[in-house]
Amino acid sequence: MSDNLNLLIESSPQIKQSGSTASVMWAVTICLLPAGIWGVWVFGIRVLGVLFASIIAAVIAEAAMAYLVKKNTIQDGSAVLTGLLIGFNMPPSVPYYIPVVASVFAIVIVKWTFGGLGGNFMNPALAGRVFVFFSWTGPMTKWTMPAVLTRIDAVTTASPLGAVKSGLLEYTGSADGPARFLSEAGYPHSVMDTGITSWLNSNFGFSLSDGYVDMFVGNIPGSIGEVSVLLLLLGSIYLFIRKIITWEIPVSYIAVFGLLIWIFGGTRFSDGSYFNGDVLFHLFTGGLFLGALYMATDMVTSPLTSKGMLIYGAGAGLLTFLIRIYGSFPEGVSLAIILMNIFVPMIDQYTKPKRFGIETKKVVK
Amino acid sequence: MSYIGIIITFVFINNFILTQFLGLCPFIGVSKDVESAVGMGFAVTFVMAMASIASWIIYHYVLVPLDIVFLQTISFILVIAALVQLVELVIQKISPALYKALGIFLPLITTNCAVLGIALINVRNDYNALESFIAGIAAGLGFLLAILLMSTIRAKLDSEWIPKPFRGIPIAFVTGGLMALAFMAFDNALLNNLLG
Amino acid sequence: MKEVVKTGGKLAVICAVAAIALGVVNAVTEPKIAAARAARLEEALSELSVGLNIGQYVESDNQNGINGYYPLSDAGNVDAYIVDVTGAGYAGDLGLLTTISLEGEVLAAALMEDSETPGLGKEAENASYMKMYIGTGKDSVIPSSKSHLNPADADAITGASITFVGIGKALNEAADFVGQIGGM
Amino acid sequence: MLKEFTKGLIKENPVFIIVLGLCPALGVSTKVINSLGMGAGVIFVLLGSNIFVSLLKDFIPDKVRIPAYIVIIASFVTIVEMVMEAFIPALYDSLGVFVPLIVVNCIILGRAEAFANKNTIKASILDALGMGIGFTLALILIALIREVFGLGTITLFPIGSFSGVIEIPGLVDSPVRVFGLAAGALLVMGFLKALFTWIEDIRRVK
Amino acid sequence: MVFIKIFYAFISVTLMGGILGIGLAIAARLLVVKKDERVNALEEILPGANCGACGFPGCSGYAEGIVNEDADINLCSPGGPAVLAKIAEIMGKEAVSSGEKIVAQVHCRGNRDTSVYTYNYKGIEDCNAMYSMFGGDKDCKYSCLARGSCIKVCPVDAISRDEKNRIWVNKNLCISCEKCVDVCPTGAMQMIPYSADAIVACNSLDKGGKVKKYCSVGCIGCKICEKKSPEGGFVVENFLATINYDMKGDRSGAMDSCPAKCIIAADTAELTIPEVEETQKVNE
Amino acid sequence: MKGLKTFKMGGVHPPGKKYLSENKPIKNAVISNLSVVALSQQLGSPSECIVKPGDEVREGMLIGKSTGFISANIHSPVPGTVKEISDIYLANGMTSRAVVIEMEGEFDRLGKEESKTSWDNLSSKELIEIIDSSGIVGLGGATFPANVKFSLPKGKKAEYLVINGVECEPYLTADHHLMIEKSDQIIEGIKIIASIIKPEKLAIGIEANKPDAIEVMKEAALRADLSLDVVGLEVKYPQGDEKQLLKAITNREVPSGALPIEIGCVVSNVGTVHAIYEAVVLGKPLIERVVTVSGGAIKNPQNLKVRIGTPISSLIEECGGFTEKPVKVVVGGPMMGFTIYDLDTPVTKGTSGVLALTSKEVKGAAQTACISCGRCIAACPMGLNPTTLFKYIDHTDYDSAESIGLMDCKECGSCGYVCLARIPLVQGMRLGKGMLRAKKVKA
Ligand SMILES: Cc1cc2nc3c(=O)[nH]c(=O)nc-3n(C[C@H](O)[C@H](O)[C@H](O)COP(=O)(O)O)c2cc1C
Ligand SMILES: Cc1cc2nc3c(=O)[nH]c(=O)nc-3n(C[C@H](O)[C@H](O)[C@H](O)COP(=O)(O)O)c2cc1C
Ligand SMILES: Cc1cc2nc3c(=O)[nH]c(=O)nc-3n(C[C@H](O)[C@H](O)[C@H](O)COP(=O)(O)O)c2cc1C
Ligand SMILES: Cc1cc2nc3c(=O)[nH]c(=O)nc-3n(C[C@H](O)[C@H](O)[C@H](O)CO)c2cc1C
Ligand code: SF4
Ligand code: SF4
Ligand code: SF4
Ligand code: SF4
Ligand code: FES
Repeated sequence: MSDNLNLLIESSPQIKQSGSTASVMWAVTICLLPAGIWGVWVFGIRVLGVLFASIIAAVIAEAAMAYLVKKNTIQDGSAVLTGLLIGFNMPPSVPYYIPVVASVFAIVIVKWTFGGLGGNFMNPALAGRVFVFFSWTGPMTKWTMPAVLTRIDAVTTASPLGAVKSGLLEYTGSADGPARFLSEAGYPHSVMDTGITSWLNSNFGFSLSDGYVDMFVGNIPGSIGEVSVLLLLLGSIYLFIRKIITWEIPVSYIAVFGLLIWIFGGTRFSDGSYFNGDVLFHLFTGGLFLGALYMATDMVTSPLTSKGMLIYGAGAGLLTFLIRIYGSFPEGVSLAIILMNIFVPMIDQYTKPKRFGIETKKVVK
Repeated sequence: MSYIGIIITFVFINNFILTQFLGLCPFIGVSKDVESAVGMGFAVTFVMAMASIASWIIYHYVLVPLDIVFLQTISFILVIAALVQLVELVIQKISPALYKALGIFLPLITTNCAVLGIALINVRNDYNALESFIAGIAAGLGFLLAILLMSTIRAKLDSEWIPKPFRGIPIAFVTGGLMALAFMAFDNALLNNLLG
Repeated sequence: MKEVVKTGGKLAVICAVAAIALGVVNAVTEPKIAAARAARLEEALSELSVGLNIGQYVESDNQNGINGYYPLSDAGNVDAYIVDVTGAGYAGDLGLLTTISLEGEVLAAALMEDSETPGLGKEAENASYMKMYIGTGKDSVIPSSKSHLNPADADAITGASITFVGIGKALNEAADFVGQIGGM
Repeated sequence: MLKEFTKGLIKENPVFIIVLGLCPALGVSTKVINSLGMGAGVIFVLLGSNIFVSLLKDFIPDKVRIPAYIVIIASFVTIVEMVMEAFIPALYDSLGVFVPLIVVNCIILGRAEAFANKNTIKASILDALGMGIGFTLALILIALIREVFGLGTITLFPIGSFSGVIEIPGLVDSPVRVFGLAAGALLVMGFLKALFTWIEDIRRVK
Repeated sequence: MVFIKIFYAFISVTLMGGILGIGLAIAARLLVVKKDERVNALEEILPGANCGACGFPGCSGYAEGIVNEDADINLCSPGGPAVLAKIAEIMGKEAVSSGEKIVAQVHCRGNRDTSVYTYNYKGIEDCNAMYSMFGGDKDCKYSCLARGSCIKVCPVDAISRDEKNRIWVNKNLCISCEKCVDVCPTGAMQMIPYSADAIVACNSLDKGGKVKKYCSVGCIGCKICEKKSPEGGFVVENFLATINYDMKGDRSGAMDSCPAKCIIAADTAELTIPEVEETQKVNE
Repeated sequence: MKGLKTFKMGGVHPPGKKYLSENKPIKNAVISNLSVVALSQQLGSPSECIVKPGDEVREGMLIGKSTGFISANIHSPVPGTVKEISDIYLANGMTSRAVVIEMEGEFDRLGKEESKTSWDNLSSKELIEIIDSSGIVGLGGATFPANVKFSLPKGKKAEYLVINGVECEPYLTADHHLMIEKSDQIIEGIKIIASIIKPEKLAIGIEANKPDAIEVMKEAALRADLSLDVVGLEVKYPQGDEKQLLKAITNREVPSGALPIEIGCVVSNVGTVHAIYEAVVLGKPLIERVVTVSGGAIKNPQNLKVRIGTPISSLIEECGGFTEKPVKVVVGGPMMGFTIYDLDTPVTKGTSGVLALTSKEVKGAAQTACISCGRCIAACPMGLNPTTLFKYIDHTDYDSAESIGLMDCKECGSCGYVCLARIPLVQGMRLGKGMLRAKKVKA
């Protein structure tokens, strides 16, 4: 009876929950696509070339490394995702060699010297991005105006954050908040933005400055994939539903960052008073959502337990705030996340789950 | 510079290991496990604080009055070496376990660039006695931070399948490199802006 | 106890020999070092003096990074000052010497000391870098923001605008300072 | 006897195999010329200290062994420092704090401790030369990689009409700047060390 | 001026040196910690492989063991006679060699081509994990499971896998720590003398008939080897031939006439066994 | 379902699949001609064989004698002759000696009238002796000798007797049907145990997916006038594990490395309780048990009352064979059970189910590297860190694994079930524990 059954011998459990590493990676990739397509649409078809360059470089690097160690890891999808995220983090006008170098650095040095998928302690895409940012600061901080706005301005320009930041170096007046400051400095807005803003202002009694709607929808200069907060949020809904990402990291990250901006943001970007920061401006610019939703949440490089994740997210929020508000780089998300990556093993050490049947020592008051 | 400024500078911005290249030998050598890394970190901090004070005294009360500043290297290192040896003797006496964990690196603290480095840097920066002391402690804490983080990461790496040629010291360097990459986030401008 | 003294004594002997040897070497090199330093300063100053006579260095306790100055005179009249000013760069202080005329015009400038990044901020050590500033201050502002520059120059400093702004601000301080002491 | 010399070059290379003297190896290796300068300084100090330590090995009491060695080393370093500042000030400037730090370069005291105080003068000289040259070669290797990628140049001595700087077309204009920074140094060192381990492994199995 | 400076230098540094020297000497006297010099000396001599073959936690543990616990001095197999001699010198003891160096070797070369497999395994690549599931996926329960647990534990990477997924030990790298023997669940890994010229590459205690059913290169216990090379030290017990390596006689007769061809030669020290197998194939 | 009790930490919700056999009453299985009775069916030392080939045996006759403190007696499930004593592999992959009996002759019990004996006058000691001689072991899976469990260590008092009717494993419905069909017998069994260990409180835990069993047990307790607390529990795996069950019902935590009696509790499975009833009241040793035969590849899933020693192939045949080729045949539940390749492997006292699973049910996928998703940690009911444990074990660093709680792992499979990367975590835990035990034996 047992002759031709060719039965499988495997250890328990004999059944598994559905899902696999590859399905998770592809799910994240697909959820990122809307934001990517938006990038192509607003920045032009060249952007597609940048995305392909980074993805193809990442996949080839992955294939080469996998060949060296005689494993087959291409189909797990993590290299494509890393490549895509690197592309997302490039300015639209970047020369092609930069994303290629970033991808190769990410896959070969950050990922494979540590043993490939799961071994790395630092987010490969972000480390790759930071590597090329520090190597070629100039091209990495040249931005392109989105299609809707180009008729107003030249092709290259500063991103809102960059503009505010270099504005800060020379700016001594006191407009209330960076959005208004930009508006007054003649930063362009789309028609839709002006329309929606005035509609909101007149119907709800807000006094919003122009520009927020553009920032939220993605009509601003910035990295290819980071500009459309709206589409990034939409994509993440599916990831939340499938529990691929959990709330701890994004929420603690954004909350701590927002809170700090609200408290201290005004001291540097506005009239100098506390509790007057322009939270919306900082949330919608500089890749905060891309980072908080899709990159800080990379499981490999984030803590294991929810307590750890909260600490990690909060730390990233604090660092992003410090770097962005006080540091010399226009944004701060990438650096903050890779800095927190360094702390993850330590966080994991101190946030172990409580073991069953082991008395935790009660704190004597 | 304010004291807080000095602390931030030496812990984060000019972290001895990750940006200044001082004290790398123990950073690579003693970061294999968390316990000895912490021990080494504290030992270095302690010695650096003492070295800062001692060298300040020598510099300002001997070398400058006698106009023999050219002897700073030799006199600093002489004092530091003696100090470290003293610490070594004390540790050996009170905690053989710690002594064993730090192994050959205790004598190497003497010849740890970080320790002489802080003495020379204090002089270059014209720090007063208290500033020197704080700088010594802060630089030591920066070392401690770096070596502690390094050791927790390396402990994790112990249970990953690192490609063979990279196991051990090479991966420690690569890890240090990536840490340094991230630490580039901290720069002078950040400090200046933060403190006003 | 005798052992102890002997040990100390031996170390002292080694130290003594070393000290004497170093003293001797120092006696040879010290003048050379001093001379070389003086020569370098001399050279820098002569370039900055725009052909005028350099006066005595005056230390200053001005708060805004001004360390001191040399008056420059032509036929007894002070026409300009070489100001020794410190600015804030990307990676530490920037030590600058700049020649400012009584009208506040930047006649010359040189970055003497800095720890900027090679390829970025360190470019400011090149004489050509300072062309951006030279000639400004009288009819135009001394540039301390990208918006003061023409697009070509602005592009050139991309990636190192902190250095650029740091120098610009320091030169402005120097000009203000000259404005204060100018009437003297 | 010759073994004492050759071992330092590869088999016991102080930087790649013993992994000591890392700070100067990484700190100054931004340009090839700095490596050469540093290497020369180290060879001189190593030679001097090895000779004196091996001469004085019976005179120096054990309890003050380390301070005594250090005094000897520091003297040579100070000499190097003063001479360099007097005669090659440009190099002195670019080596910065690492010149006085030769004192604490782990290799030098390490050789005094591990070799010179147990061996004859002749052996100690050979050891010093081998180790010093091994150190220099390692520095040059690191610097070559870092300078070519990080600056797009190779800087040597200016000789006659040759300015001393070789520019690598393509890389000079937009070099991979990180190679010149701290992170790049550590990464390059990691990969070189891995390379050495790998070669060592292959040799061992054969 | 110059001389005053030299004088100051002389005075100050000499004083510093003298004071510190005396201070240190006093401190050293007050804070003495007695440590047996011999421990240090031994630590330097021991190979530093920290393999644990001696039964102590690493080389420094063994060094202390020798000095403080009077441990035997011939326990370090990686060090071999050279280290033994040095230890003996330091400890002032007679060097009693622990005999010829022994090395590990796998006594099985069954693989997909030669053996019968019973199930499809999915799980950890580990022989012990697999062994706990019906003794492994081969019908032969004495065989090498080829999951490479021994490869994982070998401190010197002496063990490798060939293209047929069989496991072999490079005897020139092996340091006789026996970790692989300890970890091997089926007992296929066994120690043999370094000089062994042949091994019986089978570990099955099943009867010949049963062996024939599941493996074409298994020892069937036919005793031909005993007869063909009486001086070669072949002994067949429990349906399995073993070699008594103390007997140095000619073993080629047995090798040639073994019907299962499971006696394989290892006559040249440099050759690893798969290479020997190759040459044997050419000879046939 | 709100308001039901459950344990807090960890746990998973695999699809129950109980509907396959939920409505099938327990049926007596065909007795096979050849019974293979293993001699190590219990936790502890194997039993000593007291028959030899050629011997005649009767139904229920002692053939294996308990050896040592933790061991059990084994009885012949059928009348017949001993054909041989051989070495076989059990479903768990371990070897065991086994008595092979060819059925022959007349049954002493089967088809005969059952006569009840009264146990009112028996002392605890006598009752324990009966349980011992009847070879009763825990039928909840651990097969721990029941007599040993009920002989409370000196100085320990049982405050709670908790009956385990949870049956949290998917597919399995044997305990469920036992409760429905034999509620009165179970109640009487509980009384027997209660009279041995004299607990203050009695409780039975049943998951909310068996509402009929909850009802039936409540009624039976009422009928017998037994103050039994029938506790409905939220459906969550591994609620059936005694530690989780006690946490849910009594909110007490069994300390790491300790037994339930440490917190004044004794846990017994309903099957065990029923077996004790049969032993004490009917004088019947443990020679049969209820086994659920189920799974997507089984034509006609059923709950069968099976003689120990029956080959599994015969059970599958009785359920109509396979509808399609199964990828694995599992003995036990899908979460903790073992795969077998030889369908002639015999049923033992611990066999609670036989499942033939299709690839759709198994959801097998290739293993990849751990991506530190942390799901295994969230799932582990013991608060362990399976991924780190596995990594240590993978690197043969068993001591580090032990230091972070390897020995607390009870191989429940929750971590392996949720693992995204399909890492054989539980196998790793087993390997690690095995290697540690081997090391301790050596030392
Ligand atoms: C490695 C590195 C070195 C840098 N060096 C300098 C420098 O020397 N001078 C400077 O002003 N900024 C320096 N920066 C800072 C950034 O280039 C600069 O703050 C920022 O990108 C501003 O961009 P912008 O100059 O295009 O406005 C450096 C940044 C990095 C990453
Ligand atoms: C050595 C040993 C002694 C035990 N002693 C007792 C006991 O005295 N009382 C008891 O209730 N259970 C005892 N048990 C059984 C356990 O409580 C438990 O039922 C068994 O280990 C398996 O349960 P599990 O599958 O839920 O882990 C003992 C188990 C072992 C291994
Ligand atoms: C993960 C796990 C799940 C278990 N599930 C059940 C179960 O559903 N029903 C059950 O009766 N015993 C279950 N057990 C066994 C119990 O822990 C315990 O051993 C048993 O209830 C004790 O009763 P027994 O000795 O009468 O078998 C499980 C054990 C483990 C480790
Ligand atoms: C939710 C999620 C987020 C991810 N984010 C990143 C990322 O930011 N950068 C990256 O290189 N890979 C990311 N990955 C892919 C993968 O985890 C990563 O390549 C590993 O770090 C490689 O070991 C992500 C994967 C998931 C599931
Ligand atoms: S020799 Fe033993 S340990 Fe090695 S692979 Fe074969 S069975 Fe496994
Ligand atoms: S082959 Fe075996 S005995 Fe030889 S070194 Fe390796 S593990 Fe030790
Ligand atoms: S099998 Fe062990 S480690 Fe995994 S969830 Fe269960 S108790 Fe935790
Ligand atoms: S569930 Fe699997 S992939 Fe996720 S952390 Fe645990 S072991 Fe790793
Ligand atoms: S050279 Fe070794 S610590 Fe610096």
